[in-house]
Amino acid sequence: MFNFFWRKKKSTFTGGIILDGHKQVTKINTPQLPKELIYPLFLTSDRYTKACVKVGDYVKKGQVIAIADSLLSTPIHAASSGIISSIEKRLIAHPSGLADDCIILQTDGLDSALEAEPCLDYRQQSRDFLRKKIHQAGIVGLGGAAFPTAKKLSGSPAIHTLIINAAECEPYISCDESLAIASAKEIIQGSLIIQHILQASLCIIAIEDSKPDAYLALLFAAKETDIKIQKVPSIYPTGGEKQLIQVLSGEQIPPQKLVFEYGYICQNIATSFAVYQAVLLGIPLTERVITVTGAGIKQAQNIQAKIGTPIKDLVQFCQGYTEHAQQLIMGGPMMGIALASDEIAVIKASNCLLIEPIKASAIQPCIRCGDCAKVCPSELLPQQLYWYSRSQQWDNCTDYNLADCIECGCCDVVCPSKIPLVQSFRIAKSEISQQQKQAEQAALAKKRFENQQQRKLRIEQEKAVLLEKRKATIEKMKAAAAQRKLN
Amino acid sequence: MKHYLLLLLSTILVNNFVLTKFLGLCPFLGVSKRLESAIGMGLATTFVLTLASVSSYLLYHYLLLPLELTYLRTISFIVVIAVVVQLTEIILHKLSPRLHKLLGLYLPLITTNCAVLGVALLNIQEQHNLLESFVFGFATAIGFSLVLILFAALRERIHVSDVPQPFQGASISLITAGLMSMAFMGFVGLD
Amino acid sequence: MLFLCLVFALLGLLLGFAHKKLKIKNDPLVEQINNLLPQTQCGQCNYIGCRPYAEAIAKNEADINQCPPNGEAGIIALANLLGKEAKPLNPEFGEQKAPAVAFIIEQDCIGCVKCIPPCPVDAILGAAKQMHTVIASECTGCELCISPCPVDCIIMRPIEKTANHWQWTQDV
Amino acid sequence: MQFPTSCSPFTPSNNTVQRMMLYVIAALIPAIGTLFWFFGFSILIQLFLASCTAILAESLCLYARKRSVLPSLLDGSALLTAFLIAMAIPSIAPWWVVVTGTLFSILIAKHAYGGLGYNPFNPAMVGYVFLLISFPLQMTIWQSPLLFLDLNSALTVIFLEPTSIDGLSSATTLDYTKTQLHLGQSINSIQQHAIFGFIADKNKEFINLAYLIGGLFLLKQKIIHWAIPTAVILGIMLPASITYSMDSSIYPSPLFHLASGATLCAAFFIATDPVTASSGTKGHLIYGFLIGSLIYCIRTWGGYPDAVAFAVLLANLTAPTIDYYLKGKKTIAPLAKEYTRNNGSNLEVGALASPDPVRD
Repeated sequence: MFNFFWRKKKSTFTGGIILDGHKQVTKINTPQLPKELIYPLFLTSDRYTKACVKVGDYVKKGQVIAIADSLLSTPIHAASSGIISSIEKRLIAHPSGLADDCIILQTDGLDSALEAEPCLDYRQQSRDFLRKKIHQAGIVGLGGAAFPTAKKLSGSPAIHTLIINAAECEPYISCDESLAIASAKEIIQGSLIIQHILQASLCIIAIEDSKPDAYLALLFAAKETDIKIQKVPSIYPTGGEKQLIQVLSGEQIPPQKLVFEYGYICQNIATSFAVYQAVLLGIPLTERVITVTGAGIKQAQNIQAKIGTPIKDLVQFCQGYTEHAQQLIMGGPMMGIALASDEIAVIKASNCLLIEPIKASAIQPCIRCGDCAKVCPSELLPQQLYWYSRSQQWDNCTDYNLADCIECGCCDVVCPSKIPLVQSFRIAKSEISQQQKQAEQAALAKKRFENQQQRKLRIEQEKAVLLEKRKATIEKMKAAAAQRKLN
Repeated sequence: MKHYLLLLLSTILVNNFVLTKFLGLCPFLGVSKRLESAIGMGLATTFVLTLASVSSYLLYHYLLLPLELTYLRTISFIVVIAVVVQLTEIILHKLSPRLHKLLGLYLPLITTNCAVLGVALLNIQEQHNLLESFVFGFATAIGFSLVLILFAALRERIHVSDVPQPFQGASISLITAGLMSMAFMGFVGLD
Repeated sequence: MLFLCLVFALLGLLLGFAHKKLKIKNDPLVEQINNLLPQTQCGQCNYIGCRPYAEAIAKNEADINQCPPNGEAGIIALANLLGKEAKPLNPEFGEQKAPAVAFIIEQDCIGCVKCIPPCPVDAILGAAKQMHTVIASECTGCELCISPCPVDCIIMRPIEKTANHWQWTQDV
Repeated sequence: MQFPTSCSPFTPSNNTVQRMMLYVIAALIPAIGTLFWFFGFSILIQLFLASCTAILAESLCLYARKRSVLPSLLDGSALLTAFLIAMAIPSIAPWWVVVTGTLFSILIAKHAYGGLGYNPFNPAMVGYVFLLISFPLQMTIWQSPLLFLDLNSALTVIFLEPTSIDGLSSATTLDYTKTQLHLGQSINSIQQHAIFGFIADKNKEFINLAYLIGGLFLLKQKIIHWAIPTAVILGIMLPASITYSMDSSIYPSPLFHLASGATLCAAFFIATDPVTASSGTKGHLIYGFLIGSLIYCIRTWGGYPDAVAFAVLLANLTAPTIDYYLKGKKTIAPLAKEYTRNNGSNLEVGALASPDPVRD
C-alpha cells in the first residue's frame, strides 16, 4: 500500500511552465431562467444520444429527454420545465463550428421539477446499483474531457488510489475553487461515495498551493473522514492525470499507457459534487458552475448556470461585452476551444467562458532552440514532432509518441518563433487516425473480396463436380439403355 | 604501425576521396536522398572497395607483372571489380531484399564508380604493398561512406526546409556539397 | 594473354554458380505493396484488381501513381516503400474523388440482381424481384455497380460532413 | 455576435526570436568596447560596413522571395551574423573583404537554404572560411596590439589601400608560435617575444575576457544552453593538457589555447547558434566537444593558425547525423521506470470497453 504523506522529497513532474493565474474567486451567483435551452444530441467524437421526446411534449425539470445511443454516451436531462419546441440543426460547442441536431426547449418559467428519489443509505446498496444511478443521472467528468463517470468507476482493474483533482492549473478558471469554498462538505460526501464504489484504499484531494482558502475549507470539511487534502505546486499543467500522479506519488506512468492500469483514478472536484447530488439528493446533472471571465466581459464572475443555456444569456447576466471582446473561448486560455458565435449553448464539459482580445503575432521559422522540449510535461520532443508533422512523416510522429501529447500548449507558449505547434500536432493526430481508419476499412474490404473469390471458386468446383456426376449418370443410363437394347 | 594509422587518417580526412579528390561523385549525389539507403550504400561500397583493392593488387603483382601484361591493367581491374560487385548484388538480394530494392540502380553502379577504379590504380601508382593497399582501400571506403552518411542526413534536413524555388532539388545539394568540401579544406596540411 | 582469359572465365563460372545457389523464392514485396492499396478493386488503374496492380508495380510494369482512390498519401507511402520518387497522381487514370457511398433509388429499382455480382465486397443486399439496397458501411465507393444497372437507379452520394468526422486543418 | 475561431493555446509569451538575438548582440558589446579600446576605430568601421551589407542583402532576398521584409529583418539574425564576421576578420582588412564575406554568408549560406532556421551551416563561419580561402593575404595581417588607430587614419587604412602595411601589422601569438615551433624553437623562448602579454596576445587576452563576460551574461539570461560552451572548452582543454603534460616544451599550455585566438568567442557565441547546432543536452555535449577537439587538432597539426571556423563548419556538418542517432525512439528522459505493482495482475487495456451491466 502506498503512503504518500511521509514521502520526504516532494517529487514534481518534469517540464511545465509557471503562468500568472488571473484568478478572480467570486461568490457563485445564479442567473435568471433563460427563455430557450439547447441540447445537442452529438456529445463528442463517436458519442451520440437519441431523443426520447417528441416536438410539443411538456417536460419537467430533471426529466430524461435523450437516452444514450453509443457505448460511451450518457442520457441528457431537461434543466427546466417547458415545451420541446423543435429538434433542428443548431451551432454546437465543437471546434469544427458546424451545426448538428439539437433539442430546443422553450422554458415556461415554472421550473417545476420531478420528485427526486434519493438513496440515503448508499453504503448498503450494491456497487453496480450506485453506478447505474450515476449513469442514469447523466454524470460525466466535469474537468473538461466529459468521460462518462459510471464507465470510469467500473473498478475492474483493482484501484488503490482515488485522486480528486482540484488543481485548477489553467489561468482564469476559478469554478472549482469557488465550488470548493461554497460546498466543501458535499464534495467530501461525493468523494466518499466514489471511494466506496471503487473500493479504493486511499482518497486524496489535490489542490494547488496558490488557493489557501479553498484548501482550508476542504481541510475543515474532511476532518472526521480519512480523506487526505494534499497541496501540489501551482505549475501548469499539474492538473493533468499523469502529472498529478507523478507529483503525488513520484511514479511516472510510461507513454501510451492508461492511468487506471496502474491503479489510479482521477475525478474532478465538480464531478464528486455532481455524484453527491445524484446519489444522496437524487438530482440529475442539469446545472454546473461556470466561470465567465476575461478582459472582454464587463463583470467577471462564477455562475451556477443551467446546462443548455445559450452563451449570450450568460454574457447578458454579466452586463455584456467590453470593446476587448474579440475572441470567445470555451475552457481555459491554454486548452480551450474558440467558438464561432455566442448563440452556441453551454454543454456539460464547459467549465469556463473566456472572452478576450486576440494577441496574434507573426509566425517565424523554427530555430531549433529546444525550449519546447524543456517545458513538455510528457517529456516529448515537440521540435522533432513539428518537423515530422510538417513534412507529413506520420510513422515517425507515432514513433516519437505523438499519441502521448496532452495538447497542453506549454510548447506553443514558450516558442520564440510563435509556431502553432499544438495545431500541427492536432493535424498530425487526425491524419494518423484517419489513415488508421482507412487501413482498417481497406483490410476489411480485402478480406470480404478474398472471401468472395473463394466462394466463387467453391461454386465453380461444386458445379464441376455436379457436372461430372450428371455426365456419369447419363453414361450409366445410356449404357443401361444400350444393354437393354442388346438383350 | 604509426605509418598505417597516419595513412588511414589522412585518407579519411585530409585527402578524402569525395571532397578533396572529387572521385565517386555520382553515387554520392544519387543515393544520399534517404539516410537508410545511404548507410546501405556505404556498407556495400566498403565491402566492394576493400575486396576490389586487395584483389586488384594481387592480380597486378602476381599475374600481370610476371606476364608483362601491365598495359592490360585497367581492363582487368574493371573486370575484377565487376565480378565483386555482381557477387555483392546477389548476396544482398538474398540477404535483405528491401535494402536491395532501396539501392536499386546504384548497386551495379559501383562498378563504374570512379572511386573504386581510382583506388585500384592509385595502389599501383604509389607502390603500396599488400597491407598498405588494404588499408588504403578500406580508408577510402570509410571516408566515402562517412561523407555520404553526413551528406544524406543533411539532405534529409534540407528536404524539409522551404528552399526558394530556383534552388530546389539538385542545386541546393550541390551548394551543400561545395560548402562541405570548403569545410574539409580545414584539414589541408594536416601532416 | 590466354591465361588471363582463363582466369576471367573461371570468375564467370563462380558468378553463375552463386546466382543459381542463392535464387530467391516468392517476392514478399507484392504483399507489402498490396497492403498499401485501398482494396477497392475498382480497376481505375486498368488492372482488374488491387493485387494484379501490386504485382505489376513489383515487376516495374506499372507506375506507382495510377491509383486515384489511394490519393497523394498513398503514392508517398508506396514511394517510401520502394525508395522511388513520389510522383503526383496521373490525371489520365482519373481524379481522387471525395469519399462517397453508392445509394439505390428505391422507386426505380426493378430487382434485376445485375448489380450484385460485380460488387467486390458484396455490399448490395437484395434478391430477384426484391428491393435492393446498399450497405453503406461496407461500400468502398468503387462505382462498379453503376454501369450494369439497366435502369441507372444507383447514384454516388458523398459522405456528408458532420462534427464527428471533422478534422483539424491548417487554416482553422 | 460572431467571433473568429483559431487553435488553442491563446497565451503568447514575451519570448521572441528578436529578443534572443538582441540579447546576444548586447552580450557582444563588452567585446566590441575592449576591441575599440585597444585597436581604435577600425573595428567600428568594419562593424558598420558589415551591418549595412547584411541588412541590404537580407532585404534584397526577402523582397526577391516576395516575403514581408520588415518582420524578418527586425529579428536581428542578419545583424548578428554581420557582427560575428566583422569581429572575426582582422580589423584593418580592406573594406571589400568584409562586404564580400557578409554578402556570401547572407546570400548563399542563409537564404539559399530558405532564410532563418533552415541553414545547416553557420552563416558567419561560412563567410569567414570563404574569405580565408579566397583572400589569404588580407586575412592574415592583424593589427599590432600596441597601435591605436584614430578615426581618419583607420578610414584611410581600410578604404584607400594603405601604403605602409607592415608598420601596422604583426603576427598573432598563435601564428607566431606555430612558425617558431616549426623552426624548432622551444615554447618558453617563443613566449619572451614582445607581442606576448600575460598568457597570450598582449591585449587580445582582455578581449577574450570580454567575450567570457558576455557569454556568462547570456548563460544567466538562459539564452544559451550551458552544455555547448562547457563542452567546447573541455574539448580544447582536455587534449591540450594531455599533450602539455606529455611534452611541455613543444606543446603550449591549455590556458594559452583558451586565452588566444577566438576560442571563447566560439564557445559562447558561434557554437551556441541553435539553428546549426544539434539539439538536446546530449547532442549539445557531443557537438561542443567535437568543435573543441577539432579546434585543437587543426591548431596544433593543421595548416591554418586559428581553426575555429573550420571546426564549427565540420561540426555543423555532423549535427544532423548526431540528431539522427541521438534521438532514440524514446523521450529525452529514459523511458519511465516500469512500475511493478505489488498485486502484480497484468491487465490488457480492453477492460473499459467490455460489456458493462450499467448500460440501460
